[in-house]
Amino acid sequence: MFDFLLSSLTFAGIYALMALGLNLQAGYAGLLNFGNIAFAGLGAYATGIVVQAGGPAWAGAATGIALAMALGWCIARLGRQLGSDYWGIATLAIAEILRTVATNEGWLTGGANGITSIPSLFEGLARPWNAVAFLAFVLGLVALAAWGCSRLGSGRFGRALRLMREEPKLAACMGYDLQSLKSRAVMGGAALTAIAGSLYAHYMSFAGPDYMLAAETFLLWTMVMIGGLGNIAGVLVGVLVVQAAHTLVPFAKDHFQFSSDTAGAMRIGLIGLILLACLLWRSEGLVPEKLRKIP
Amino acid sequence: MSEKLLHIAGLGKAFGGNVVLDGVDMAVARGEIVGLLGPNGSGKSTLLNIATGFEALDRGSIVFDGTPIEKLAAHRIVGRGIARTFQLPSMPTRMSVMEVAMAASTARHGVWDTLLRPAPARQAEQAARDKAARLLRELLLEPVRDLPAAALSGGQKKLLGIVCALMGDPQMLMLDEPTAGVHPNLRNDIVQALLRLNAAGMTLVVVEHDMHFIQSLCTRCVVLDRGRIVASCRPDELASNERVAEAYLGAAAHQRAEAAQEAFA
Amino acid sequence: MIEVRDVVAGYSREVDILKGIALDAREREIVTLLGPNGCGKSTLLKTIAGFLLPRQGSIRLEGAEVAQRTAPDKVRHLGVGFVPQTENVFSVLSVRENLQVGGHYLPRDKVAARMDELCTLYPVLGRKLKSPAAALSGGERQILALARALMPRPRMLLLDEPSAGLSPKVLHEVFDAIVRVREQEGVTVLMVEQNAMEALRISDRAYVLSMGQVALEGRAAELLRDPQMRALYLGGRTQ
Amino acid sequence: MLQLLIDTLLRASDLALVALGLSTVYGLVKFPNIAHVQIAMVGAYAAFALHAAALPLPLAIALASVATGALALALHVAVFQRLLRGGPAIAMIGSLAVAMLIVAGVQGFAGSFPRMFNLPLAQPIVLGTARISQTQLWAMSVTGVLLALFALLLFATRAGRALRAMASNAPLAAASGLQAGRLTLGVSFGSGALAGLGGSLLALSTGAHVQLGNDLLLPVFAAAILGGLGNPLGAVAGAVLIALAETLFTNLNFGWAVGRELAFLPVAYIGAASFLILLLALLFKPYGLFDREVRRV
Amino acid sequence: QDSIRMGAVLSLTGSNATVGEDVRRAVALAADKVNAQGGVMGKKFEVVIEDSGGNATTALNAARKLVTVDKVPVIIGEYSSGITLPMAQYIVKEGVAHINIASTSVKIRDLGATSFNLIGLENLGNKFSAADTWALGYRKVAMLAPNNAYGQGVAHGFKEEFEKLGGKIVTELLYTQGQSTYRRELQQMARSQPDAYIYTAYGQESAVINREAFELGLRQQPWYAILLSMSLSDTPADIAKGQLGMEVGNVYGEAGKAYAEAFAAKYKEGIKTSYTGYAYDAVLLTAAAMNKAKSTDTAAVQAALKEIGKGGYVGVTGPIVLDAERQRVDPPYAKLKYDGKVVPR
Ligand SMILES: Nc1ncnc2c1ncn2[C@@H]1O[C@H](COP(=O)(O)OP(=O)(O)OP(=O)(O)O)[C@@H](O)[C@H]1O
Ligand SMILES: Nc1ncnc2c1ncn2[C@@H]1O[C@H](COP(=O)(O)OP(=O)(O)OP(=O)(O)O)[C@@H](O)[C@H]1O
Ligand SMILES: CC(C)C[C@H](N)C(=O)O
Ligand SMILES: [Mg+2]
Ligand SMILES: [Mg+2]
Repeated sequence: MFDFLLSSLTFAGIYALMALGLNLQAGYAGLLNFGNIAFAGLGAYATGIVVQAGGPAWAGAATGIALAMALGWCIARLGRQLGSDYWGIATLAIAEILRTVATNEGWLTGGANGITSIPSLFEGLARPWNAVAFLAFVLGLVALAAWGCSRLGSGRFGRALRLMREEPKLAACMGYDLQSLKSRAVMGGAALTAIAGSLYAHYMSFAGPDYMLAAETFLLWTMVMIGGLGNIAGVLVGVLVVQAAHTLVPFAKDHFQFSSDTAGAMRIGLIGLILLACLLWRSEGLVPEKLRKIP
Repeated sequence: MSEKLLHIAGLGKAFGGNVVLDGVDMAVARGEIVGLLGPNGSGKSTLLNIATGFEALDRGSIVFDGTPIEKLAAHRIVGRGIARTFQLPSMPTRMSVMEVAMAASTARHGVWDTLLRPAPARQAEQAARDKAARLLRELLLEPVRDLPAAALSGGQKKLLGIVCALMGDPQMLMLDEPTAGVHPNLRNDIVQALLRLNAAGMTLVVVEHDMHFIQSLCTRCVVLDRGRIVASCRPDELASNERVAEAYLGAAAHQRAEAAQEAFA
Repeated sequence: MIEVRDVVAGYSREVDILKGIALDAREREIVTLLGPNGCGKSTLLKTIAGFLLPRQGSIRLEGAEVAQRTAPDKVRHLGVGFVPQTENVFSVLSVRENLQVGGHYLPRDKVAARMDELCTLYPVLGRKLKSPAAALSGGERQILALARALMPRPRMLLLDEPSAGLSPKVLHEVFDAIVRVREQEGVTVLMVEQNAMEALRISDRAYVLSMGQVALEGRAAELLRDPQMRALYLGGRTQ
Repeated sequence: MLQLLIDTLLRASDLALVALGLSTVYGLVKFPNIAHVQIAMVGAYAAFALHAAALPLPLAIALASVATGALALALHVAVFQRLLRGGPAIAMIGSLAVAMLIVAGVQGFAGSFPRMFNLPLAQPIVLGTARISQTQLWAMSVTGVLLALFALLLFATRAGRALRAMASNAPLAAASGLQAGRLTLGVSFGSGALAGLGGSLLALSTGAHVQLGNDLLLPVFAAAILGGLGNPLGAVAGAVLIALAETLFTNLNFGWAVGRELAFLPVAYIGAASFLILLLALLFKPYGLFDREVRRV
Repeated sequence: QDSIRMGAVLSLTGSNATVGEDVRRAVALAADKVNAQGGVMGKKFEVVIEDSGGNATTALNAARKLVTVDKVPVIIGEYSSGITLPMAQYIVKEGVAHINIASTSVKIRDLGATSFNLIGLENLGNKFSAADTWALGYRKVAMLAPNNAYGQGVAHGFKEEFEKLGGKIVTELLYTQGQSTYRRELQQMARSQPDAYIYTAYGQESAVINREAFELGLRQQPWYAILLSMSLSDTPADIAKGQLGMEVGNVYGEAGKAYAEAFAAKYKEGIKTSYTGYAYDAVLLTAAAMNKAKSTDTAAVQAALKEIGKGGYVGVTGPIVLDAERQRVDPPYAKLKYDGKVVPR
């Protein structure tokens, strides 16, 4: 049970990093990135490839972050003139293209089989302690990211992003370079998400094209929306709620003796239900973004 | 009065065959307050949009403070010292009035500055806060400073637009109908505020339809009609200019203008 | 014609914007609402038009209680025409289509004739029938918005700052047109204006609002003459 | 050549009806409804169930689309109308939730095995070198006729104009006396019915299965975006373009270039190809290929 | 604890839900059978089934729950290699036994000390089908397979084996799953004018492929399905008619027949995919091992599994013999054809 809890929390932490990355783009800057998971994919694959080639873990993560930020820069460029819905779908398309490449370029990515046997971090430690160390490491990163994000959000840069999110024209006439704001927001989000992707690859010992399924991005969106778009605490709450629901379904099934089709349906349905209920009754999320009062 | 701050030459613009600006030449000297007048649809806003980089021009040149700016993006032009307001202002729903005003300050907004907040960044923030508070007070927006900016009434949004433009200490301010929908009493306050800014060295270009406003503010008026400049004169000469009277003020303008003058005498 | 009593309304539950307003407009009258920015003029107009349902109070149109009826209903069945302060045209539709939508409930054969009438009244529109409304200048929009509302020959017009952004010439044309519409079609007009001097000139009566309440009311001519009134509300401060 | 055309049209008609409904709803209420493709999936199951209950196929399909229309209507009233108060992003994520619930519901109810229509096997019609089956011919004609009708409805009738007015500015439409409620309901019903029809026609060859909606999601969105969201006929054109791109991609022989008899681009990239087209198109026409809206500063 | 448990991770939702559900039925049937014979060590026997949702994370989570909460000694599953590999790696790392019942990637071999495998992996399957098609006289063939771990393995492996025999692959296509039509792919294959079409596809997709191949007139050439019963599971009989193919052995001998009948009797439907037999065997094998070890400790059960694997246990998929690497020796394959239903040829 302890192990299970550890791993659930570790997953939650990893997803929290991704969700914070998404929030930086979607919550602050209003960029509907539906391809966010591509950054995680880059992080995971970079880790897989570098580590398999004998490189150290940090080099894998760094490569992943660099690649993701480069991709982020390109995506933001693409956003120069696209309307936000259109941009969202364009990012979705980019993630799909990347996934197709990952599935087909076997020489680099191991094809549909993916890259296996990626060593975990802290393998030197004895049994429960390696998992504990991993969790502590992840949570540390989450705390750091949350602190950074909330600092960004309430400061000058965040203000610029939020203004761009709602009134881009006004922001431009105040002298903000929207293009650079966008690039920086997306690249920041990309870096966070890529770190998470790299951790994910280590934790699962595996990197595969399924990491980049559109459904994964939707899951991130679900977390962010349940919690509260634009609010750090909200995002973290959202991650916890979704992760808890995912974790609990198998137990609920054992407890109430559901049939397998029902249990399967429940796994998808429960998240849908929570999300819908949240949206209907608390459309700004469980912890909504507050108007920031300046004394 | 001799130094030309803004120099527009041969400006032309058409939207899909519809010629909106047709060879406009116009110069604004440092320290002037120029009123840009003209019938609806004559191209005033378009001129402003082009000058501030929000719209591309078809031909012509614009020189500001000695450098050509016609190819620059909007934010770069702002950086060079031209600020503007919009004719139809829209404001964000999830930012407070104060925040919007603060956002308009031109202090740096780097990621690292925001993240690490070194002393200079903190001081800049404090300065911006003081300035925003002062401007809001001057334009009677103090009571609504913590409301979402989008919840302001039409006129209040206009005022907030002016506050934003003033946050950046521009060399030149371009106002697109700053008082349409603003309460008359406040118009006088705005005139006073603008005159003060002018006295402190700011150059103004104002698009406006309210003749009282124009007359109490401007040092010179440029009248646009169907994309061409038809007059450039002192405000009090407007009513006697036939082209202007016919195209802009309307046939009965004389009597009405006089009646209005009388009423205020 | 229009009879508003003790109306309390607001956008959220907690905050009242209108705090007990009483106001009348008699048949064929032009009534102007004045007041500082944010005092609730637009809110009042929206409440009468049916976009906001009042929490309290009564609104009667031609004797019938209509406080809880919705905007489309009032427009279709009670002859109300409304021009909002902002976003008052369909920007993706052409000028022609804007007018046609305005005349959606006219009999089919009457639409074209009515459109011609309005285009002669406002030649700008005639010239731009095919262009999308989004391309219009601020003033052109204002005219289109008014014309759209006039399409179905309303009996009551609610205008939110119809003159904002109009050049003096057109402003006078618009005001003249309002007067003419009143004369020819017997319309009652309730309008919000910041151009107080101009508006009062064509109005019969006026109300001055302040903080969601009526601060002053009277005949337009008298208000125009009243120096205190001018000083406080009409911008006639000595210079 | 003819076969290429037929293949293109077949794939396009698979996507067109669903994309059309999606785009229309978007135009009206300004949010991309992710659950729309799942409604198509429900339509497929409904048509299957009715057909299995011994109804003649056309009737089964017609009833199924009425049923999905009703479903879309109910969803709109019960869910989206409320969500829309919070803005389009909320509504879009809400539609994601609804999509999950529909998938869960169908899986719980109908199980996970695909349901294949039991249709008599007829020899295809041969036109020169090209072949097309009768069912497909029917499905294509139905799609074509409906599309034409829809275009007529939208651009030549008052109701269509009212619809566009509402899409452009809902409060002002109310100020013009248009009953937002009824029109929106009508459109929701119509788009649901179109999706259901599209889904059932599709299921004639693929069968009704739980993944049907998910499989449609990306291509349908690509089509709708390519044509400009909110522009229903653009969506149809987008569907044709995507189908054409995919078909050309698989059929262009690059043998001459590499000195072999036959050489094709790898079909594994077929999906990527249509997305690439989408990206390129958006790069040059940021609001879709058929966007004519004027955006003023 | 009043019952004795083992675990299974199956794809009950997601794109392979059909297989998942079919296998779940077999697992339930097997548990019933064990209990009917008196359970394990006199106690009720139970298989805790978790959903993989068709993705690796959920599968891994499910496995984690089985290992750390339910503390089962043996876990069977998943289906697609892309999911089984990371999941099994975790299971093996925890020292728990994993029995592979459906994944065919060659990497399954290398999972490690506590992994067991009952099914023939790609390399064997490809060798078998290449030899079979060669024997049928095909020399120039077109190949169609899904673009996933399984399809890539089959396409590349078959090509290698077939070319070793001297044959030629004139087109090799990996189709994108979940399309509404595959006409374009089919036509591209037709342009290379092969002697025969070799394909493998999941039930619902191959229903579309088969129908369209028929409509395009491509059935004049022979069609050969790798994993015939999977490929034809949703294709109407009159379209499927005449196809040849091979299959990982599903049911075999007396035991197999009895199992197929019991399955049909319980679910009012026949077996749909070939993996059910392996799942059934895996459950029965586990129960037998627990009984033999008289323990539910995973190490003891593993030792017993190895022991039983030496002796040759007769399952519904035929005799099961495991080599030193815990891989099945001579996994069964069958040559089949479709003639109203799938029958041996
Ligand atoms: N993006 C555009 N596309 C097409 N036509 C446009 C566009 N922008 C402006 N126009 C047209 O150009 C002309 C001038 O518009 P502009 O907004 O500059 O007028 P204006 O002088 O500001 O008028 P007003 O005083 O009414 O605001 C108008 O006729 C308008 O229809
Ligand atoms: N949608 C809204 N939500 C919340 N508050 C609002 C909303 N619209 C207006 N308000 C508030 O209601 C008050 C009155 O607004 P209203 O628009 O009626 O003013 P107004 O008298 O028309 O002013 P103006 O002359 O500037 O147009 C303002 O203080 C404004 O902040
Ligand atoms: C069709 C199946 C044999 C696929 C297999 N389970 C795999 O993915 O490895
Ligand atoms: Mg203008
Ligand atoms: Mg107002």
